[in-house]
Formats: sequence, structure tokens, C-alpha cells
Amino acid sequence: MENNGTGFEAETLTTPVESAASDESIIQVNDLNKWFGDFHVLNSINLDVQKGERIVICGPSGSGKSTLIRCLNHLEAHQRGQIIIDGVELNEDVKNIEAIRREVGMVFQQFNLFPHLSVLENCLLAPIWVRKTPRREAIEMAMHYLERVRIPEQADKYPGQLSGGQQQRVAIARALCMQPKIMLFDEPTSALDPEMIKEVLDVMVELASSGMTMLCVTHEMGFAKTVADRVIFMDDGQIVEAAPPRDFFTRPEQPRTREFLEQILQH
Amino acid sequence: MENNGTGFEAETLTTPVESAASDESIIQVNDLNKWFGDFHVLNSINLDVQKGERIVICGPSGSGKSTLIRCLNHLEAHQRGQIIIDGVELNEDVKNIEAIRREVGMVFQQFNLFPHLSVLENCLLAPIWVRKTPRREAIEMAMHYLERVRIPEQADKYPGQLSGGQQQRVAIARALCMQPKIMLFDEPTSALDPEMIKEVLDVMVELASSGMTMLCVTHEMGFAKTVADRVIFMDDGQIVEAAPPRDFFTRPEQPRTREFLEQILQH
Amino acid sequence: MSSDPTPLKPGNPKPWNDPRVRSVAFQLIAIAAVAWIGYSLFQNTISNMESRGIRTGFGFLNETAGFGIIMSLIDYNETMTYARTFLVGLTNTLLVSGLGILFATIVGFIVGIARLSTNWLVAKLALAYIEIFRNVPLLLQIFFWYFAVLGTLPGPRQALDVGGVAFLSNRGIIIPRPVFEAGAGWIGIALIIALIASAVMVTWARRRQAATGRIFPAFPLASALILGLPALAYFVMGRPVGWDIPAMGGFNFSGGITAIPELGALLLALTIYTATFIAEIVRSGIVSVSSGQTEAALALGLPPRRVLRLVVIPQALRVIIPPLTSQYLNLTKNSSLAVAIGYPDLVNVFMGTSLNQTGQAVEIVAMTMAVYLAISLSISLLMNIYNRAVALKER
Amino acid sequence: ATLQDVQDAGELRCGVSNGLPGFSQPDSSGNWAGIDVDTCRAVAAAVLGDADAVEFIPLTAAERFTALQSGEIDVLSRNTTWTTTRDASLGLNFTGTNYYDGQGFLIKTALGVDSAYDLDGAAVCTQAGTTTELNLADFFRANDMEYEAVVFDTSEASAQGFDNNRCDVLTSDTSQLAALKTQLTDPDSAEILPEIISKEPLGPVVRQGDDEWFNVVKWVLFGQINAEEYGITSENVEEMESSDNPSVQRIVGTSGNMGEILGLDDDFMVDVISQVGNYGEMFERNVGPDTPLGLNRGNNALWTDGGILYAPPFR
Amino acid sequence: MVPHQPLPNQPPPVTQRGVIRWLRANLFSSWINGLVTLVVGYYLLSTLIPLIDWAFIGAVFTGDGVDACRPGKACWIFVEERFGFFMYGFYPEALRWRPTLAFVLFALAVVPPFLPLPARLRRGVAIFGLTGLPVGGYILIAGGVFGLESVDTSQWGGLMLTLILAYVGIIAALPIGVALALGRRSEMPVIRGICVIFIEFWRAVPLITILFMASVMLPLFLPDGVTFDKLLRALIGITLFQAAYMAEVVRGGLQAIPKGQYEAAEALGLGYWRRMRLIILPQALKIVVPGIANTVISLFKDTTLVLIIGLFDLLGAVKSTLSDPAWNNVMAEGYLFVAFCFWVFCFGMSRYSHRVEKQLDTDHRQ
Ligand SMILES: Nc1ncnc2c1ncn2[C@@H]1O[C@H](COP(=O)(O)OP(=O)(O)OP(=O)(O)O)[C@@H](O)[C@H]1O
Ligand SMILES: Nc1ncnc2c1ncn2[C@@H]1O[C@H](COP(=O)(O)OP(=O)(O)OP(=O)(O)O)[C@@H](O)[C@H]1O
Ligand SMILES: [Mg+2]
Ligand SMILES: [Mg+2]
Repeated sequence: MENNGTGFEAETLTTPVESAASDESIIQVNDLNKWFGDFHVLNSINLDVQKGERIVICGPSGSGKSTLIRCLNHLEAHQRGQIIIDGVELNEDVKNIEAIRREVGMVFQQFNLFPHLSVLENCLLAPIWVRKTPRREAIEMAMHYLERVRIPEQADKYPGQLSGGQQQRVAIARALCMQPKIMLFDEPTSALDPEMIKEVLDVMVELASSGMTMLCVTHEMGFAKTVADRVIFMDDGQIVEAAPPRDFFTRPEQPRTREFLEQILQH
Repeated sequence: MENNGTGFEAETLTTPVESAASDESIIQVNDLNKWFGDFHVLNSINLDVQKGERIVICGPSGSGKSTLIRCLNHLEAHQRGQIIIDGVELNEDVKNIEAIRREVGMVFQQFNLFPHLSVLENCLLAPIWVRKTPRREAIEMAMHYLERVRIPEQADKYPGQLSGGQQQRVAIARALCMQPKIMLFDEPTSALDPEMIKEVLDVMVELASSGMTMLCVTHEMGFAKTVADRVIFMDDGQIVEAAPPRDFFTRPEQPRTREFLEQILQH
Repeated sequence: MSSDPTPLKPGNPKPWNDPRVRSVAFQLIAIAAVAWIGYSLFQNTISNMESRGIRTGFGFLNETAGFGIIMSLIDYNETMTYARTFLVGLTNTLLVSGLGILFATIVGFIVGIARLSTNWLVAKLALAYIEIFRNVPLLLQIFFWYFAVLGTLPGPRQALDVGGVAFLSNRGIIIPRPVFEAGAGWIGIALIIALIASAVMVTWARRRQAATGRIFPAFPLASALILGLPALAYFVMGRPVGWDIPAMGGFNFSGGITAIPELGALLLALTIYTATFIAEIVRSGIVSVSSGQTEAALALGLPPRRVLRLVVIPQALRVIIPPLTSQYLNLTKNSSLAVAIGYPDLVNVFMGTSLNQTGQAVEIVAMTMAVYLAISLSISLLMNIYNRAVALKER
Repeated sequence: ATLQDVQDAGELRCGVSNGLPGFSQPDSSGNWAGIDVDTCRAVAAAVLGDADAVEFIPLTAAERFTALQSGEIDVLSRNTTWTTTRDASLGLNFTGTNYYDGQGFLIKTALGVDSAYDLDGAAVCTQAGTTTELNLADFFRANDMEYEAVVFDTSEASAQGFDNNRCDVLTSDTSQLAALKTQLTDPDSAEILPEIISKEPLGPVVRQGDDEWFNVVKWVLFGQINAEEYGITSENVEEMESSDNPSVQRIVGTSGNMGEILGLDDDFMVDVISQVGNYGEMFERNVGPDTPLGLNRGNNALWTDGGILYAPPFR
Repeated sequence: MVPHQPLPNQPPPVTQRGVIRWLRANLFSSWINGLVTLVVGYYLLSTLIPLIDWAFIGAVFTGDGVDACRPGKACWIFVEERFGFFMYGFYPEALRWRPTLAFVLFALAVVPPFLPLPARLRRGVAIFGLTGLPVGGYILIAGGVFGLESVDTSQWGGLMLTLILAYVGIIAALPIGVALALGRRSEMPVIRGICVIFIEFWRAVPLITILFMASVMLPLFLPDGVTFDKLLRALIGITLFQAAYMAEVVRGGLQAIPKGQYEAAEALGLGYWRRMRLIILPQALKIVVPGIANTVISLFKDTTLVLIIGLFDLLGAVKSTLSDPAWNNVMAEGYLFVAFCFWVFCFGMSRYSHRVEKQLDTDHRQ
């Protein structure tokens, strides 16, 4: 499942990365519904993700993208419908939730690194306490992933000493250290300055090309074109359109999607 | 002295506003010297401002621009030299200081609105307590100026509820409510996001075209070109060059000025 | 919304893995534990009291107390009941807390402002005061003032004499007591008239300012009125107020109003100690108003004292008042240290002497604690209301 | 039961005053001395065979009954006056009197007052939660006089208040007044007025409802008084064991089963007398003429010597 | 064109230079300020000089007994003679090395933040200070095992007792406070309610009523025959009282942790307790170091109240000797000595907390 830095560089952002999707379904979402109070945030979402598939989710603000992603590792509970991840159903069952979180890594918009721990310790936390990996092994693995996100030399610094881009890369490494089967990204680059966006996207593209199953909320359309197997457009809590990037960007079926794309590509 | 909105709009930013300067001198600064401790901030400043003249002051950081402006309404005391404003000499005499502050409005970089008072009350404070205007009249006048800065509808909100640009416009209205003869601006737009800069500059240009005597510290060179009668370049506590914008931007006399302009126009 | 007639529900977890089940179970256990602890404490207490023959109930409140109390704001003598001693203690506690709060606030504000003085000497002196008195236990300070300072005052026969009418000795400060004679009522009426007139004047001044903009010096005039009118009535009515001037007789002064040294020592200590905290609160409150606010106000031409009143103080108060009230609460609780020097506060009179005479510890301690609890809860309630009222409106 | 508890613990917890010379006072290394302290030690000697097996718990007047009621202490020996209310409503039992006292007044000689009936308007220092406080009120009311009660929480503090001139008169039991007088900066500057305004029988107190323990504490004191009556002292107690006076024999346990019926060893009084002494020794050692207090036996003399000390027979 | 000749910077006028400037700016910036300076200065000197004379210059530091003292001057011999009692109370003189040793260990545990030691060692010492030290210190001071002669708690006293009360109070209150704070932020209404009531109750009543309850009423609430040491009871009272204050301080810290930290920890699969222990509490406690220091200082001062229930802490020990007729009027010296001891500790603690705060600051913002 892993695959070390292949020398892939950002220049290739426009050449699509070859798909690694298999036929095996790893995430199944059936008729997912969620309400915040009276507000219907997610409305009958159906989604099937294959192992190795890379999915980019976009849509206007407030359309429920983050909420969908967060439902997948139960940071939010859903009220109706079914989520099955790697064969385990996600419900209130504590054991199931634990099992699923072990397989799902998540990267936040605000990095959310732990400021009181060094970069290395941030990465060791989950392997040691959740996976119960021996410390020595955990360190080896952490260093491996830090190399992969290209900041092994920062291992002993504290998050506060790093730039935003470096922090986000640490956050990715931290999630990878759990050796998850699925990675969720919630607008990983939108809190970053333009120069830093690229360094994070590079890492993500590299990760995509290694065959990781990825769900990524982002408005970086270049990234979507390069790596996505499918682009999903959400609006008003519903999936409006889901298509491979070629079709999605060139001939969107829904007028709502067209409208959105016009807006976003203008910038 | 007043003159309602002339329909001037931001598009005219590049067409110079006609000068309203008369021959009457309203500010005279003679051999002004000021020290902070041992540090000589203002070194023999001489400046004569005509009624209705619009002056833009620029210069590198730390050159004493703010200090100069702040000396003019005695937010800082000077140690040597003379400042005469509208015929009154500025010295430690409390009565003189009060008289001068009544004629000089000031707008700060950080807005400095009073957060515990509504927008309207911010504008009423000085008319009522300093000018002793009847409340009804004061409200009328405040609304007039709020209209002029194009936010009459925000009168009952609190500063914390407004955007930066709106706040700065309230600050301008607040200063205008004292019906000052002179307005001082200390980098009024440098704490603002780009979209907001324009809305504030629009208001300032409109003000300039109404014939107000203005001294403005700013690095907005477009603004300087449009409205300034004279641009003053300060460095190291001294006035290095003072010239009409045409001359100042096209053929600066001093090498120091050229250097500065090169730097600033590069951006 | 789904067309599926039987909506998919997330599968039910195993009950022992269901956090909701766990949470309910956990809470039930907690309730049970607390109830059990409460019940067994109650049961123990009841059975212990029974087996030891201790009287229970609040009947004792109607019994005669039989002991004297040196100071009481309400009418009291030793033939009255324990309920009365409770009230005496309570009023004495409220008196010392009230005065303490008043003085500590005044001293605290002065020192807090002095801390920001441009005068180096004054600022450093204020700092030294704060650092010294804040770091020494209150109880020690009470002892110090009571024994080492007030204790060394001369006896009543050598009392320090202030103009022949007031006297300072180790029995306290004794001042003349006004004795109202016929016609004294007019002074009261004059005072009431002056108060009403002042209120009318202030309203009128405010209206006039709104209408014409002219500022009327209402405050000094009102003060003059409130002081002057009763004084006028006093002389017009032929000075109908006599003064009961304390005179030395027998052991001590008789007549006049006495402030006992226990009250003095307690007030001194509470004031000086609490003021150090208030001073820091005031200082940080004022500092929290950025200098930009002052500058902006000055630039508008407001004179410094109006800047203070209209801009700085209203903003500083928002920061000052919440921690200030918690200091008031602390002061009230600390006033219970009165027991160490014999000031007859609630803890001393009720939880001390009354408890000892009746032996009903449980009832008396419970009543005492309830009083403090009530004071504290009402203050926090008021605080919450205030905070909601002054919260700055943000986006 | 308390007796059992004390024997199990191997230590008697005894509530005493936190500093009253002659009655209970710690020295600077924490050794307690005084007549109240000796009363505790006697009980410990009787119950545990060791007069030192006592934990002294200093209590203010205000705390004392609650401490006893709650079981914090086993016996209270803290110059406590025996009154009806205390006996009946506090759930306590007084076991006897180890000192017959009466309330008096200590006054500064400089004031030139020589009778308690001239005290109208005086400020009076007293201790919180005592019968003294009540007697004082009664006395002044009965004689239609005014007074000002300056109430302290310890007797030491009230003496200090008197010394500092906070009050004109200090009132307390006369024995205490004698003790407190010694603590004044200038002990000669004050004198005790002749009037005694109350009866103050002071004695040990136990919780009500434990008659076994009540009897033990009661009879240890009676035993000490009887011992004095029969001339048994700490010096001669060994010899007395061979005495043929049946009264003496019963006290030292060589005949009868006095100890057994009380739940103690038969020779419990031997431990008491040899380690603490008889009543007279206890008195002389702590408050007698040769001590700083310098009190005479007075009422506390045996009935045979003209006093009122009269213990029921050991029989 | 006239080239601009930069004017040379000039020194400020005399009134703006050196000592004169300092005096002008700080003491005589206006005539009112000048007057204030003179008046305040005059009164300061006229009180300080006699005070210094009384306390130091004219005071008697060595000598034998009361006769060596000079009237009208401080007599520090009194403190010197009673020093052992003030420090240790009734603790047997021959065994006083034991508490001394315990406090030396305590001092060693406190020092590390001031030394440039590796973080691991510092952490080790801190853990020792929180766990090993209380146990070891107790064994040393109380004795009864390892052939150490047992010393009953009723003999503990003086500054030693003050320190023990404060130290144990804080060590025990911290975990309870943390638990209460977590409870108050719990999503379970019952738990939250219990914690709120507990905290509000303890914060509302004066400490002396609590100490009174603990010292004389507690056995009334317990099953017949269950009793424990008086000192222990005072400690329980103090600890619970302190825990309530601590809980509010910690809650402040918990509230300051951004929600993202909770979510990130959750997403990593950490359970509630691990999340709290590894992520939230370390950050929250760090934020509230100053708040904790303030409660510690106020607790330290509050320990003097045990005097009212008859324990001889430092103030109690000193106060009990003040009535000694052998020493005339040494009240001021006695109280000043106690004040000085407390002041040194409280002031030291507040400085210390600043130090720790800096030490713990790993945010190193750029
Ligand atoms: N905890 C919550 N309680 C109530 N409403 C919420 C909550 N979280 C989100 N919402 C609402 O749910 C809707 C969807 O939120 P969500 O964060 O999923 O949108 P999004 O598509 O991620 O938007 P963005 O691009 O701004 O991040 C929004 O209207 C938001 O206001
Ligand atoms: N209150 C003060 N005390 C001491 N030095 C000061 C003070 N205010 C300003 N200075 C110093 O005086 C110099 C001039 O400051 P001033 O604020 O006038 O510069 P400026 O030209 O406005 O710079 P900028 O563009 O950064 O606002 C700076 O070196 C500054 O550090
Ligand atoms: Mg989102
Ligand atoms: Mg500036």
C-alpha cells in the first residue's frame, strides 16, 4: 500500500495521476440524513467509494461538505441512514467507532496539531496509545512518514515553530502514522498562504499516487483534475453531481454545477 | 465650508481633484524639534499649510510622520519650535490646546471607535460635550455626515458589529461632526483589507473635493496623485522634499526620494 | 424524504457499547452514590445525635439567650431570644462587610490609579503597598491591627481628644450622638425637599443640555442644595438638634456613639487587605482600555476629565466589575475572621456563643452556612444579569 | 462503648483548655500540666495503666461541647461548670467536681474600685460560650447596672484584652483569675474583688448514655478524693497495699472487687495514685500555695477539714 | 536642484537629558506632581527612618533574655530564642533533623525549573515532587516505620505545619479540582449538576466554618467509632475547599482549548480519558499556571486559620508565646516575624510561578 517518494513534483499537477481504484467497495453510504436541530444538513446522501479511489468534494459554503466528511469518522453522529466503512457499520457502538477511527485518518483545515508536543511526539501519539506499537518502531515509522512529507529535519521542533504549510504536512504525517486505509481531508489548504498551498498539494498528490483511498474537500480544481477519480458536487445538503473530473469540468450535467464552476474558475 | 456629496465616485481616482487652496495660511510650523529621550524624532521641521490645501506625507517607517501629525493636535508635545494653527499657538496652555483640538479632526490607523457607544453616539460625543450643540441638532448633523460616508443605516449598530472599512468611515464621520477646519489622517487605510481600502479612499477623495484642509500620512500613491496639492517626503525626522504630485512622482529632486519611490512603486 | 418506505436507521449498537446507555448507567450510579452518601451521613448524624441525647430541632431559637453582646445595630439585650442573636450577628456581619466593601473600594481605586501615576514615587509606593499587604495572611493583619496597633491606644481616661467632642481610646472612637428636639422634623423635611429638588434639577439640566447644548453644573449645585437646605432649616428652627456629647463618667465615656476597636481593627485589616486586590483589578481594567481610545477622545477635543468619564471609565468598568464582585464576596466571607478578635459577627455570636450555650451544632452551623450561601448566590445572580447587560456587541 | 474504645486505642483523648495556668497549659515542648490535665491522666492511669497515654486536645470554650458530643474526645476536662442545662439538654453528664469555684472580678487597682457593686458602666472582658458570660448578664441585670461585654474566644485573649486596657474588669472563675493575674505584664497592678457572684463547680464531663464510662470517670475522681481522706499518697501507696484498714484495702484493691465492677483492674487506683497522686497532691502541685497561682484549699478542702469536698465511700 | 543636506541629529535640550530628564519626567512633570513628590517623599522618609531605626539600627539581635533588650527598639532576641518552637512547634528537638531533611528534599524538587536540565530529568523531578515526596516526607516526619521514632501529629507545629498544610492541600486539591472541572464540563447533566453544586457550595462558605465543621463536627456525621486525626481532618477541609477553587481555575483553562484539539484527538482514535490526559489537560494546566499559583498563595495564607481550631501553625505558635510574661510586649516583633516569613514565601511563590510559566511555554511563536 505504501510507496516511497517517486520524485513526483508539482509540475506534474496537470497530468492526471493514474487511478488505483479497485472494485472492492470500502465506504458505503446509504441514504444518509443528518439534522442540526431543525436544519437538514445532509439529505439522502448515497455514496460508494472503492478501495484506492480518490474523491474530491466541492460545493458552496454551507452545503454540508465538512459535515459529510465528519460523519464518516463519527465526529458528527448521523440520524438516519447507514455508513459502512471497511465492512464495519458506523453507529453509536463505541467499539465500532474505535475500529473505524483506527482505519480513517483525518486532516483538518486548521491543522489542529498538538502545540504542547513536538512534531515527532505528535506523530507517535496514536501509534503508541491506539495501535500499541512499541515506541522504537513507532519512531521509525513516524520518521518514515515525516520524510515522505519532506520535513524529517523538523521532528524535534514544536508546531508553533513551523510555518502553516509545514504544520499541515505534519498533520498529514500524523494521520498517516496510524496507517489508515482511508484519508479524509477537509479543505487542507484553505488556511494557507499561496506559496504554502503548493507544498501541501505536492504531498497530497504524492500520497494519491501511492494508491491511498482519499476523500478530499477542496476548491483546488487543479488538484481535482490531477488526482480525482470522481468529483462530487454538493449543494444544500445533497449530492448534485458526481462524475470523473474530465466530464465534471468539461460537460457538467446540472445547471447548478455549471453555475458553481463558473464562479469558482473565475477567481 | 461644507459641501454635500458632489456625486464624486471612485472611478475618478486618477483624475486630479481641483485644488481649493487659498493664500491664507492655516498651519505654520517653524523649526519644530522633538526628542524621545535622546532620540531626535523631528529635526527642524518647517511647514506652511494654506487653507484648503491637501497634503500627503510619506516616508519610510520610523521617519517621524506619525509624530509630526500627532504634534499638530498636541497628542505629543514638542520641545522646540513653534506650531501655530488657525492663529493660535500650540503650547502647554490648556485653553489653546482645547481650542486647537476643536478645529482639528483626526483619523487613526486603528479607527479607535468607542466600542461601548453606538455609531451614532460615537458621532454625538464631541458635538454635545465639546461644542455644546443641542442634541437634536447634533443628531441631524451626525446623520448628515454618516450619509456622507455612506453608512447612515448603521447608525444604531455598535462598532464591533461593523467591518473594518465601515468602522474607518464612522471614524471619519465622527471627526467631521466637530466641523473641524483641518483633518489629519494617520495611515487611515493600512489596517484594512484591500476591498475595504477603496471604500475608505472614496470617502476621503470626496472629502478632499469639498475643500477641506487635509494632512494625510499614507502610502496610497494613487490617492496622493489624485488629491494632493503637495506631497511631502520625510526621512529621519526631516522633510527631505515637498512638491506638487506631478513633480514629486515624475522628477523628484532628491536621490533619497527617488530611492523611496522606486521601492514603493515596485509593489 | 427518502422514497424507501422503511427508512434505514443506523444499526443498534450492543447495549454495553452504546454511549447513551453507558451515560445513563453512569449517571444513575452517580445519583445512587450521592444519594447513598447523603443518606448515610444523614442517618449517622441522626443516630449519633439520638444515641448521645443531643437535642434537635429549631425550638431553641425561641429560648432566652441570656448573654450580652457588645454591639448591635438592632435592639438587643440578654433577655431576648437566640433568634434575636442570629439577627444581631447577621446585621453585624452585614455592617462590617458593607463598610469594608465601601472602604476597600475607595482605597483600592485610589491605589490602583496611583499605580498608574506618572509620578514615579507615587507609583512605586502603590506597588510596594500592594506587594506587602497582599502577601501577608489576613488573620495576621487582623491581630496586628487589633493587638499591636489599636491595643496600644491610651485608656479612656487618657483618651485622645478631638475638639472636646470626639474621643479616641482603646475603647474605640466615641462621637457625639444627635438628639432630636421639637422642630427637628423640619430638618428632615428640608432634606427631602432638597433631594427632590436635586433630582428635578438634574433631569432639567439633562433636558436643557439636549435642547440647547449648554451644560449645567448640576452636580455641585445639587450637593450644595442637599447640604445647604437642611443647614438652613437647622438655623431657622433655632437649632433644634442637641448633641449628646460623650463625657467621662465612671469607667468609660457615657453617651455618644461608639465604634468599638474590634470593628475598627477588622475594618482596617479587611480594607487594607482587600484593597490590594481591588487596586490590581482597577489597574488592569484601566490598562485594558487602549491608549488609542484616550487619544481618539482627546483628539475630538474632549477635556481630560470628560475623557475619563465618558470613554475610559465606562470601558474599564466592564473589565473591573466581575472580578470586583468576587472580591466583595471574599471580603464578606473573610469578615468571619472577626471571631479571632471578638467582634460580634454572625460566626462569633451565633456559631460561637449561641452554639455553645445550646449545643445544637448541626442546626446552627447549617443556618450560618446558609446565610453565606445566600449572600454568595445572590451576588452571582446580580453579576450574571450585569454581565449580560453590558456585554459588548460583536459581529 | 467508650471504655472499650479507649482500651482498644490504647490512648485516652481528653479535651482540655488551650492554655490556662494551673488547669491546663502546655510548656514550650508540648508537655501539658494542670489540675484538669491531671484529671485526664488519672483516668488514663486507671483505664490503661499509663498516665501518659493521653492525647490532649486543646479546645476553645465554644468548641468543647460539640467536640465531646461528636465523639472527637472521650472526656472533657476543661474547667467546665456543671449546670442543669448542660447536664440535661446537651446530652452530657458531669461526673463530679474537681474544683469548686465561683465567679469573681479582676480589676485594675488604679481604678480605685473595691466592690463589684460599683461596676456600673464598666467594660468587662470575658470568654465566649461560658457560664461566666451568662452569670455576668444576670449579675448586672439583678443589680440594675449597665455593662459592656467584651467577649474573646480564649481566656488567654481575654486576659490580654484586660492587660491592654480594652476593658476595666476581667471576669472569670476566681481560680482562673488568679492564674490569669500571673500572666499580666504587671501582676500587681490588678486585684480580685471580694464578691463571688456565682457557684462554679468545675468537673470532667462525658457523653450521656454510656453509664459504664460515666462510672469510671466519676470513680477515678472519687477515688482520688477518698485516697486523700485515707492518707494514701503517691509516696506511700506501695506500703498502703499492706494496710489493714479495710477502707484503704478497698481503694488499693487488695480487698473487694471495686475495679472489676467498674470494668477495670482491681488495683486501678494504685496506678492512679502512684502516677498522678491523690486529690490533695494534684491540687498542691498545680494550683496550691507553692505554685504561681498560690490558691488555698478553701472550699476544696476535704469535708473533714472544713471544706465541701465529700466523696461517696469506696465500698 | 538643491541637494538635501541631512541635518545632523542634535542632543536634546538639557531638560531632556540624563538625571534631569528622569527627574522631570518621573517626579516633577508638572507643579502638582512636584508638590506630590515633595509631600509623599517627606512623609515616606519621616516614617521610614524611625522604622528602620526601630527594626535594624537600634534593634537588639543578640543577647541573653529580656534584659538585653532596649526600650523603644525591636528586640529580635525573642524570635531567636523561640526560633525552634516557631519552626517546628512541639516536635521533639532531637528529631528535628527529620522535617529539616524533608524540606531540603522539597526544596530540591522545587529548584529544577531554574536549572538548565534536560526536559526528561526535570519531568522526573516534578513527578517525584508530586508522588514520592509526599510519601517520603510523611514517613520522615511522622516516623513509626523503618526504626524512626513515631511523632504524633499533635506535636507538629510552627512553620513546618504551615508548609505541610499548604503542600498537602495543594497536592491533594489539584486532582480533585481537575476531576470537578471535567465534571462541570461533562455532557451528562447529573454529573454536571453534582459538580456545580459541590463547587458553588464550597466557594460560598467561609473557610473557618468549614474548619470548625471538620474539627469538631465531623465525627457526628460518621458512623459511631470512626474517627481520625485532627490534623487530617483539617487537611480534608482545606483540600475540599481548595479543590473547589482549583476546579474553577482549571475550567478556565479547559475552556481556552480550541475545539479542534478535541476533534483532532478524537479523529486519531483516542478515547475520552486518553484525550484528556494526553492532549487537553497538559495544555489546559499550562494555561492556568498563574491561576494555580494564585490559589496556592491564597491557600498558603489561609492555613493560618487553623489557629482558630487549635492547631499551632506558625502564627499560632508565635501568638501562643506572645502572652509570656517573661517577655514584655514583643507583640510587634512576633507579628512582624510571622509577616516576614509569609511574605517571603508568598512573594517567592509568585515569582516562581512566573518562572514555571516561561519554562512551560513551548509555543515558541515565530
Ligand atoms: N454544530 C453545528 N450546529 C448547527 N449547525 C451547524 C453545525 N455545524 C455546521 N452547521 C451548519 O450546517 C451547514 C453545513 O455546514 P458545513 O460545515 O458542513 O458546510 P461546508 O460545506 O463545509 O461549508 P464550508 O465550505 O464553509 O466549510 C452550515 O449551514 C452550518 O451553518
Ligand atoms: N512614545 C515613543 N517613545 C519613544 N520612541 C517613540 C515613541 N513613538 C515613536 N517613537 C519612535 O520615533 C520614531 C518615529 O516614529 P513615528 O511613529 O513617527 O514613525 P512613522 O514615520 O509614523 O513610521 P510608520 O510608518 O511605521 O508609522 C520611530 O523610530 C519610533 O520608534
Ligand atoms: Mg467546511
Ligand atoms: Mg506611523
